[in-house]
Amino acid sequence: MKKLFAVTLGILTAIGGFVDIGDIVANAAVGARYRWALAWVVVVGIIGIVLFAEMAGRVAAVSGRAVFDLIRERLGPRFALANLIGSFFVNLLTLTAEIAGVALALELATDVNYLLWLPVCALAVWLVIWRVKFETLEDVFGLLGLAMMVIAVTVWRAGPDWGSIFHEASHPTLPPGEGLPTYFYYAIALFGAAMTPYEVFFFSSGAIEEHWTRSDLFVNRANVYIGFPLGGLLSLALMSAAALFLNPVGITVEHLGQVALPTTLVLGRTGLAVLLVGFFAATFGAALETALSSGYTVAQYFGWQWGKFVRPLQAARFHTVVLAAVIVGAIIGLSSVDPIKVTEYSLIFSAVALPLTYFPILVVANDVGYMGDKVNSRLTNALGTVYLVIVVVAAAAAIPLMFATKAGA
Amino acid sequence: MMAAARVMDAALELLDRQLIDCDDRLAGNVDDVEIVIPDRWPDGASGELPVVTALLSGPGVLAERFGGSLGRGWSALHRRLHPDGALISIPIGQVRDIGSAIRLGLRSDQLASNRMEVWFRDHVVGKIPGAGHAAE
Amino acid sequence: MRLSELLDLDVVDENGTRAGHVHDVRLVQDGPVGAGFDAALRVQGLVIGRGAVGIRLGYGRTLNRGPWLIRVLLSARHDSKYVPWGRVRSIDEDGIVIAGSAADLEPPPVLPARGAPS
Amino acid sequence: MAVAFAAIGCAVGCVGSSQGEADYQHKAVATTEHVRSSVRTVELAVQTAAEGDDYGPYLSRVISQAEDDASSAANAFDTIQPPGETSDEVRDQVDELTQQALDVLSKARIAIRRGDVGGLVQLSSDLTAAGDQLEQFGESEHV
Repeated sequence: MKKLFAVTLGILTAIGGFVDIGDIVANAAVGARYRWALAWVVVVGIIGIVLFAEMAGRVAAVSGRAVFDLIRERLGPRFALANLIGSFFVNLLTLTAEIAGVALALELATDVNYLLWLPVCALAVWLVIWRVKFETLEDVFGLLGLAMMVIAVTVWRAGPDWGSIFHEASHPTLPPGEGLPTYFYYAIALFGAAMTPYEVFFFSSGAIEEHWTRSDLFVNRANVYIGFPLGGLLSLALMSAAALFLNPVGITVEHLGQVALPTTLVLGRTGLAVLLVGFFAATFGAALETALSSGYTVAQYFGWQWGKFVRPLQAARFHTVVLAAVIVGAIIGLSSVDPIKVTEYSLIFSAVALPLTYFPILVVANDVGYMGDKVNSRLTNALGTVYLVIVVVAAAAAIPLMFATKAGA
Repeated sequence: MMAAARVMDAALELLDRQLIDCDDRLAGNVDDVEIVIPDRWPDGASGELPVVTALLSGPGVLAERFGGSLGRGWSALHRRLHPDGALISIPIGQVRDIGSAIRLGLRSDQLASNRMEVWFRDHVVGKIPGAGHAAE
Repeated sequence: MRLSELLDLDVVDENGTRAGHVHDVRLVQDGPVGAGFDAALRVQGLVIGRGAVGIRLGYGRTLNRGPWLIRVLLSARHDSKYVPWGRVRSIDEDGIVIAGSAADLEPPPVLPARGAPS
Repeated sequence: MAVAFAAIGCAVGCVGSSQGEADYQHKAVATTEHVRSSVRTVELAVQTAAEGDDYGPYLSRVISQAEDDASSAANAFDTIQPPGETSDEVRDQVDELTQQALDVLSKARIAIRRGDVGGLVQLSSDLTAAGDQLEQFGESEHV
């Protein structure tokens, strides 16, 4: 019974934990611009993150080694250092976007400018990491993140013609006046939103924080196979709400406030209140995950003690990196950069950095020396190889497309 | 019963692996491996094999492995910070198990690679209230 | 000497024919595990070859049967050779000289698959 | 660091100097579509307000952000040098349309800040008209 509870909780937190500022912005922006013509990317992204996170979770549970630890073992210290610098930069960009996202959610609820909220949010993120137990923060923010479900309720209450949505999604066509490069640019942003490297750093390190062993592989599978796809449904709901309400009148999404308009129209002030709680929890949870991930990656590369399972004094270097990342993230956020633009760039750079983490995990998940009889099945390897190609193509195309389309302008 | 001899490849199974101390603390990585070739080799020591005497761990060791200008700069910086040149050498006799991580029979605070940890503990993290308490 | 100094050194045979470079150093441990490894870990020979990426990832040494595509792309297995320590004649910064001809080197014996550590 | 981001942002996003009539035309359409997006956003916000619930500061935020967006899009367009005399006509048209829109957006912002929901709802038809005109411009000039 207790085990069942743990699994349920894990699934719920996976749903709530999947969606972050990147998903919110990218799905709403794409829905408003392309309706359902990019819905297939969400499906491709979800299958990818399921595959990737399941391997990373299994490797962590069986070998007791988290992702970046293995990256250095398999790629050697030089290449792994280049990888670390790249991943750390992308992670910092994402952390900045998430902290700004928390501040933007509070701005909508209070009419106080987000720049005033930003330092408060950064401090709160750090305090929670400093003082709150790993399991507690995962449960609290995961469960609160479920408030985002109100987006799905919005779409359902709007009573759309499901048949024609399905038709549009399965027969994607370019809207008039739109070019193919921009379409693929947004495809990569959406893919980056679903398959973000920090999710895997966090998931695999989290497995070790929670002391997973071989007997927890069931929990791993339940979280990944049920939690992430349901989280993906939330992404599709965000896209659909924008497609139904913002696209017909020609609104392009530039602010978090616009993402909330459909829910406010359909469900009134209660809907808005629940959604703002969802925005807050999803971005705050992701800010915690990215802040911790910056510490995880650096500490795992050098072999330092890391994690919240020991007291901060026993993982001094790890906590120093986390603190520094939060401070730098807050400073970048406080400079006059547009937080929504930071989010979009973080998604593109996530796609660029993805192969660097995906490839080593795919290799180690096949290594009998680490995994014993828990190596990848043939099916996982077949899918894993297909995704290796997808991930590499997306990474190679991301930057050229960014310049060719002036970042989707 | 005599265990069968175990064969392993050093770069694959030792290099860059996580070290874990006797209190289950993470204690750095294997940054290099010390191999001692018999004195009179190759002429007078035909039957004797070289022996692995120690695992090496610490930023100075890692820097030397990097080579190139990055490695040289890093290791020069390291020598300035630690002029005693102490590199951390873990005698092979202190190794308890070689698996996905390498378990040691000693405590991490006996290792020189731990000095930076101590510095950050004393000067940064230790100054923040609540550092010594477990999270709630 | 350090392991990292051996890795990637060029290997030539007595005739001066290039045989590849050092991928790894094969160790044998004949003492019991648990009571410490005192003097029990010895160098048995060198694994040499040409490509370096796949070998570092564990391909070609039975540890990894990995996805077919990666295995084929990296195909480390085919050109890996094993030099028993007894054939090593000299080691310096410029490289390693081995006795006899490179042509008669055999592929490395496959490492036994072990279960995952508990 | 921030400078670096700003540089990336500018390298890929800034409206540069116009090259040729077609390019200018294209930017004119993009500007009106941008402003239209803001007008429609406020229209939806007003529609929500009309239902009478108290949304706290939310609607006021949405409206003032939309106004800011619209005015920065209009300003950015104004800084572009029209390449020839035929472009002057396009420029005048865009100016007139965006100015009209900005007027209504300001009125909406003033009303919501005062808590004057009645006044806000009265702007509804002006907003629709401004949005429609911007939309028509976009359709007529699209090449």
